[in-house]
Amino acid sequence: MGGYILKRLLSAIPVLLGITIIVFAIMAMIPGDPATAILGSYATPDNVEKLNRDLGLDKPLLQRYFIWLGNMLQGDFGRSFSLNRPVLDEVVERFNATLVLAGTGFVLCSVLGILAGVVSAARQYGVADKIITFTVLIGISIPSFFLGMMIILLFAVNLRWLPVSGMYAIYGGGDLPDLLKHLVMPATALAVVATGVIARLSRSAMLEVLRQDFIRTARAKGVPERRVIMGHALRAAMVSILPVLGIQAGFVLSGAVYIEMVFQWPGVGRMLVDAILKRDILLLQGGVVLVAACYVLFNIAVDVAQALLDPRIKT
Amino acid sequence: MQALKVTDLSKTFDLGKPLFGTARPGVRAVRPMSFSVARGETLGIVGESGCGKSTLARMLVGLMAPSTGHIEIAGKALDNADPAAFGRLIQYVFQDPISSLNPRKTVRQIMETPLKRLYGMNQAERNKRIAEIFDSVNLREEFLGRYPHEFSGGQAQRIGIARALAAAPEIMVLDEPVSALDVSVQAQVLNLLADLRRDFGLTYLFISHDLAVVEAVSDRVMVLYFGTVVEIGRAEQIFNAPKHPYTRLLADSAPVVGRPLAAPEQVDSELPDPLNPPPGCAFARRCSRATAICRDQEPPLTEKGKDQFAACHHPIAD
Amino acid sequence: MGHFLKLLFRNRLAALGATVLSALLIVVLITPLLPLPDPNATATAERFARPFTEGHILGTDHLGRDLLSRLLHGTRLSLAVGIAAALIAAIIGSTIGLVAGYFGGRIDNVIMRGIDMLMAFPYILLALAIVAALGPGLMNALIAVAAVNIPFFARNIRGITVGLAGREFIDAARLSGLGHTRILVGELLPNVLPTIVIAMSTTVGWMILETAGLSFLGLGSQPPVADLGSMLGEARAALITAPHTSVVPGVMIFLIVMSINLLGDGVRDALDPRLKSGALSRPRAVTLVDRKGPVPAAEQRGLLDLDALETQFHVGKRVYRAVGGVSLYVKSGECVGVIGESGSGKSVTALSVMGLVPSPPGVITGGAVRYEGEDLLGARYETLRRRRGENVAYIFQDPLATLHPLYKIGDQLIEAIRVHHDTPPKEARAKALDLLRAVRIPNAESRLDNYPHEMSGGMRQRVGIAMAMANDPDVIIADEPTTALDVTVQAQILALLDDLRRERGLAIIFITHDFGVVAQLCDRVAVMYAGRIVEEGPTMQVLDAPAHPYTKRLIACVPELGSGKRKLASIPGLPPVVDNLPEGCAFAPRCDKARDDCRRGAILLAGRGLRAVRCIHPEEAV
Amino acid sequence: MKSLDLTRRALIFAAITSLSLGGGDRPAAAQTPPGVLIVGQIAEPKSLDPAAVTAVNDFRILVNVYEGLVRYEPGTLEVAPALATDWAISEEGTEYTFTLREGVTFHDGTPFNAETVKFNFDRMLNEDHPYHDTGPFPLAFFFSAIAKTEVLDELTVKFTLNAPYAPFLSNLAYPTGLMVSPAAVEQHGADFGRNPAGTGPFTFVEWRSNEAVVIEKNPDYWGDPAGTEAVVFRPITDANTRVAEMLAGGIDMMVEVPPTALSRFQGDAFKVVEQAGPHLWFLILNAKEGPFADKRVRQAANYAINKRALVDDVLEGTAEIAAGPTPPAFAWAHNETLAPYPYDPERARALLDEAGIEEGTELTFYVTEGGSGMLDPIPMGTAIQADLNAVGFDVKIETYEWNTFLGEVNPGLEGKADMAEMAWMTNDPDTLPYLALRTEAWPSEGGFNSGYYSNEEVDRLLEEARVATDQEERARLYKRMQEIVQEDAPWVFVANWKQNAVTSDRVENFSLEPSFLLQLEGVVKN
Repeated sequence: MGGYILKRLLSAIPVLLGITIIVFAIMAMIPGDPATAILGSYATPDNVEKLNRDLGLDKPLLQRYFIWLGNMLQGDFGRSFSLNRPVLDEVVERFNATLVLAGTGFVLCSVLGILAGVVSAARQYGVADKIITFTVLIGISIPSFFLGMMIILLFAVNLRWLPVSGMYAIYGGGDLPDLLKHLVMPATALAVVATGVIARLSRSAMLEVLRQDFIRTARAKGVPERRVIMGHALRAAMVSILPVLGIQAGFVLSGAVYIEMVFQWPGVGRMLVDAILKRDILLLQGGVVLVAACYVLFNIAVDVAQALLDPRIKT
Repeated sequence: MQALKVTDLSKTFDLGKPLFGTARPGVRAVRPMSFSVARGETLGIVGESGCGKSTLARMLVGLMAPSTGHIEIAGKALDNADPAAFGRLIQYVFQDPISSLNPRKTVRQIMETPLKRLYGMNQAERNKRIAEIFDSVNLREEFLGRYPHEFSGGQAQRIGIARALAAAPEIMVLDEPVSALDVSVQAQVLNLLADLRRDFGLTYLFISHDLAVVEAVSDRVMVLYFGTVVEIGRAEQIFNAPKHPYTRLLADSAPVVGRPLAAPEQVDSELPDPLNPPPGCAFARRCSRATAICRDQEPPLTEKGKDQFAACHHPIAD
Repeated sequence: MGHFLKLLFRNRLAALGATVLSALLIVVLITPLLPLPDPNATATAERFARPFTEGHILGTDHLGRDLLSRLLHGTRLSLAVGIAAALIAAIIGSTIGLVAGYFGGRIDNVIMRGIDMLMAFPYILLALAIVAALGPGLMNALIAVAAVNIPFFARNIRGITVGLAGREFIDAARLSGLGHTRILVGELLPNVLPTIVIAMSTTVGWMILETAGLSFLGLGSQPPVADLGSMLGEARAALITAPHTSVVPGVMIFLIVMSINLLGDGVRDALDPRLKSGALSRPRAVTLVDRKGPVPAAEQRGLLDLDALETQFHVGKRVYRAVGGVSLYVKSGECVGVIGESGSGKSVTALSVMGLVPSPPGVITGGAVRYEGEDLLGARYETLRRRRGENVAYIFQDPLATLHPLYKIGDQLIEAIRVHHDTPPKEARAKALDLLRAVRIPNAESRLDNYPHEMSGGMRQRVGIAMAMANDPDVIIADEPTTALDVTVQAQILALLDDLRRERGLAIIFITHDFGVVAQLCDRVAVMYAGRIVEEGPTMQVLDAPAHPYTKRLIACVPELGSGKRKLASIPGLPPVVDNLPEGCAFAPRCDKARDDCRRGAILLAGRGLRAVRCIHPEEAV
Repeated sequence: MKSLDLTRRALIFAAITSLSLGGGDRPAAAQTPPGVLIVGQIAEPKSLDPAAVTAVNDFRILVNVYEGLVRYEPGTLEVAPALATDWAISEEGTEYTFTLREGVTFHDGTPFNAETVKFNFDRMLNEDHPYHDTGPFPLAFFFSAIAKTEVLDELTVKFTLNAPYAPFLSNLAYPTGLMVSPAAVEQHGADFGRNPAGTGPFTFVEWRSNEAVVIEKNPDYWGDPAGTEAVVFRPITDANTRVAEMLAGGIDMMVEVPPTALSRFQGDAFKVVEQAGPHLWFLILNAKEGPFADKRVRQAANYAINKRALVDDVLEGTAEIAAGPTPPAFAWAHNETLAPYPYDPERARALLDEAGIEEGTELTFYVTEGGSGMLDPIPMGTAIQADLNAVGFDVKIETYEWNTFLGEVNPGLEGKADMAEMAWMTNDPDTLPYLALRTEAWPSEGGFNSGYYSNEEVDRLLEEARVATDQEERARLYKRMQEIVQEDAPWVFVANWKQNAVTSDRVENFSLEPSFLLQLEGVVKN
């Protein structure tokens, strides 16, 4: 297993390298430059050119890429010119917030989605199945940003049960209950679509598995039905659910951009959007590489979990 | 004249280089083997799962490149450059009749492909030829508009045979053509195959795990074990008077009405580990006659009786 | 096509989705013809008119433009963009997936690494970056949305293609002289097309949402033209003061996406051939019992008694009478064989005993199954469950499919013990070890921690037998336990079963299609044809002097070893399909001795003592 | 049965809608502690180094932590003493000598003196200054007139300009002229922007990325102590969320209230504060090529656009109609005799006919999605598009994100577009016309005259006004300039923004400044 993990980790390196190239290429294609962003209304071509020279952006693209890559490999992600601070500091700070949000959203959608799918499959065509199927359909049909705006209106502005936005109360907060209070709405809004997708998938995966011969074997040896479903069937269904969890993790991470905007969450998603808008190449690169690395690592974790779950996978 | 001549044919599957250390030697699915089949002859190939019979078949029809050796058909060496050349000389009938037919195509489309691609026939010629073939395999022409899933296993296998016939090959490789069929239908298909061979002068390589079926259709039978030919001989003799202990084990294991139930004599029933094959005779561990030399030296295939060759240090005497 | 639509509309939700969507489509198509105000005509003084005001049914937006008119025009645009993006993504993504999956190896590796890269890139950022590079505009948003979805199509289609590329019909196509391009386009594409259509129908909705998201971020359509997303984005500023301007496009997006999803699910189900066979239904814990007639009176002949058992499969309007009144019994220490060809109902009979026939579509419609006189068919689930494995155990055909692939075999054995007996784990493990030894598995100790796939077929079937023996059952039902095994292994397994039967006094019902096996193992045999027993009796009597023409001719078909090359006997025609059985004898159409009376009325299973035959012109008198 | 579910769904929507309509007017629950003022900002600050930033959003924080030599007199744009108590200007207008306030210390304990002042300006202006690398300083050109800065004694400092430059004092009052602690710069280097130290009424406490910037009352402040214990600036980029927070009581004050949301704050629980400022929202017309090369067509555009509808309806009264290039907030320089172009589509059509413009002439219109001072650029652009189409144009809008937009517009519209939205907020009547209307300010010369307007008379007037030391003389020149420019119509003059803010009823003593800065030292929070 150790060798397998190592091998998967090594195979992530070209993917990450590729991502740095994609980011770089895209940034090269985007019109506008950081100097314009820094100078704002006062950006004249002369000023822009001078500032770009000061920022070292006049060098050839390839050269800049390798300088950046070299620095990054030594742990130096450079300095964000739009935020005036080291990229790594900012990214790590913001990434933690996103991890809390996306992590919660992901746990929420995985647990609820799988549970809903299992119940739905176990009660196929029953009342519970119909209710779940329909709820899930509604869930995957609402734009998350719209849902976010609506629940803010309802629960924060009108009912005042929950805070409108932010991660902690500005004053006197900072503890876990405070965080949870702020987390409820954004995490829910974030998880809704993924929950739906996972629930649908889990349902069909469970239905598929429940028809397998080994389920008949379990029943034939007298295993109670609850255990057949939650043990034998779910475990086997997880083999096809797990990879989708990996993909959904990416969606949740992406969806966090909207949610972070609507709920004013101090996360990395919004930071990256801002970085694109402000042409903050270093910030964007640092952020994307970190997010992508996290995503790739997560997928490796999924693969490892898959290998642990399914002994047939060659490790 | 030999229809097929195989020399030193072998296949080794590479295992990919591990992260550390040197590359592993690979799995030898088929060890170097040589044999030939006369025109119009049926060579039965029998063996249990993992003996390499499907790998051998796929190499013969060019679906898999051999690691060593070469194949000669009708006196001409074959190379894999032109798949169409293979197609006109040798065809394949698959074990699972349904899955060997494209589920999204009508029988007519399936039948026309080889005629178009291998012989470049026009529509009229194709229709005529399909009619002839369908007639010879006892299929009604009204089937042409239907899709494969609408057929029973026996009918589908006839369509598979008809498709192979459409290529008008010299040789047909039949890979377990009846093992997915019920006995009553199995006999129909086997009889059809026998008729076709007679009518078209075909040469068959008939692969099966069912000894009785192989015996019933073959002129000669080749027994494979762990990628190696262990015995080859005339069909009527090989199971009645096997020279190799493995052949005898096979013959004794087949359930026969009237024979009392008893596990045939063998030491172990497991195949050797293909990643780590033992030296010497692969069957030695299961063989009650094995001696030190068997675990040390691989026995060569030598003539042990009339037209009967076996690879054994201690062949069974008559 | 008609069939497809029928299937589609049988699904009421899909029908609802299709109705809503087509209503929307029609409205949207005739929008330019409707007497609507110009969607872009501003009248700022009339801004934020509430719904149902004079002249503006849905009210007006922040510039006083008619919301209904904008909504319909916006819907037009959103639908067009969603569908176009889905098409583009599907075409490009599927092509990549097909190529990668078909060629495999290095090409596959390189392509999929690239796809991995794109997927590791948060998709919104990718879309954002693309739009930033190309400039805003709905066309560019479309390109961005299509581009970020390509990886998902590519992955999806590649997965399916890899499976298909290994199928035999691809080999066959190659042997028919087809080159790579022709195989890709002619052979593979038609087979992945349904998947592409399904993926598309389920992603159009998603793409509309994504385009809306981009428009929401201000990267979509250019004013004054609005798609639904930019309507929502523009209205967002007034969400609190004039919520209708947000709710109207929001609800429309919701409606469209929901109806597309409903329809997409319907399309998926209708295109999935498994649904037709009812195979996508979850089998219940126990087969449904719906006995039409009275329960036959108890007449205990053995330990396990089947009385006039009838099991049917209800698929759509068709009724398959898989088992049509089978009576069978087995005593302690006895082995009864049930022999028949595929579709004869032998396996369904066996599975009906403990309610293991998948249901739906299976229903037990009549008869009784009694264990020691107690009717199992009417029993509560818990009662039945306690009998399963404890009193009546099964051995199934394919030991690879019937053992759970993800559990160690030791754990599966231990579970079999512990669901019936509250045994401490250690003790259960010791017992499991004993069981493995009892079925003569070498190195039993180390084998406990093996997974099924790490064992050979023969070893797996020994585990299957060990599991059946776990609770010392009285009856074992063995459903073709050796069919998937090699002959040398089969001989050993049969010998093992025979030993166990003698040692433990087991009653065995042995299902097979092989006369040789029956002859060697069984005391009595029942021959089944088209869901019924056509002949039964002591094994040697039946084999030596078959009374039913079917039995006789079937035996003749079996090639026997040692007779050399020869022509084989065969039975013309095919066994009947059990949803449309002929009147009279089911074998009559294939029987050379059939007369008119064979094709009329019910023919009974009649005979003396243990011997019986269902034939009015038997080969031998019984 | 399914349609029933749909109906139910619709009901839920209706419920949400009605709740949002009806429920929000309740008084804000006491969520924020007394004595702590929580301000909803529009964006995360870029830096808290006054020399490094350009955005009003950042200035709003800075002016409470830092002070400059001079400041704007509250309620006006006149220059008043701050860290300098007095100053003298030499006759020819090239030497400015400041007397500094005594006993002022920075928050980090460094005393404020003439060396400090020199450090500040040298850091910005001298490329070989050891801390010049803590930049870039995008607005350093505000002080590019400074030839040298001299320390005369502990509390006297003298600037020598390379030429007379009338806006110099006003620029010193601008946030770019705020004084930072040299010791803090030396200590933190490039990270000074996150560890600010000034002399203002509030001291910096912490900056949590994208959550809050917290400042506390400075107990050692030289002037009147601040009215609140602390101020928290929360960046809430989404206007909706900002409004929702305000309604829910999560913030005590928000600036730049979206016009459409203003009506929600009409109750007693909130106070709406407005203040016109030196802001101009206009359309740059491409006078070099295309239809707008003709003055009559440019005038026609000014007539065709219904500015009343724009300011009252689109902007909900948060702006006033602009008459010319100089906002009325520069009271002394604004020409009050100029009346805005009236809304007169007939006259516009007549002018277009005269100029021979055909019906359906295509115009490319650059619109931005947001940006400093741009108000609601897309609805504005859309409404303008509709007005111009009504007189016979066919206007094609292209929207750009703000930075891309600037990248497109600032190098000039030639070959790309006929018109573009633009807005400027300035601190001196000189800035906008000097940078954007002179012939010398064409993009090729490094200016912002993206529409290539050129009038020798205007050029001359602007050059003269810039070096004139007498304010009345400058006023006369600017008023003349405004007359010519209005007649020439290089731009469509649309609106002067009235900046707005909303506070809860617990906030007292708050007013907005014409300078767009947010002075919070006097504000009390109950």
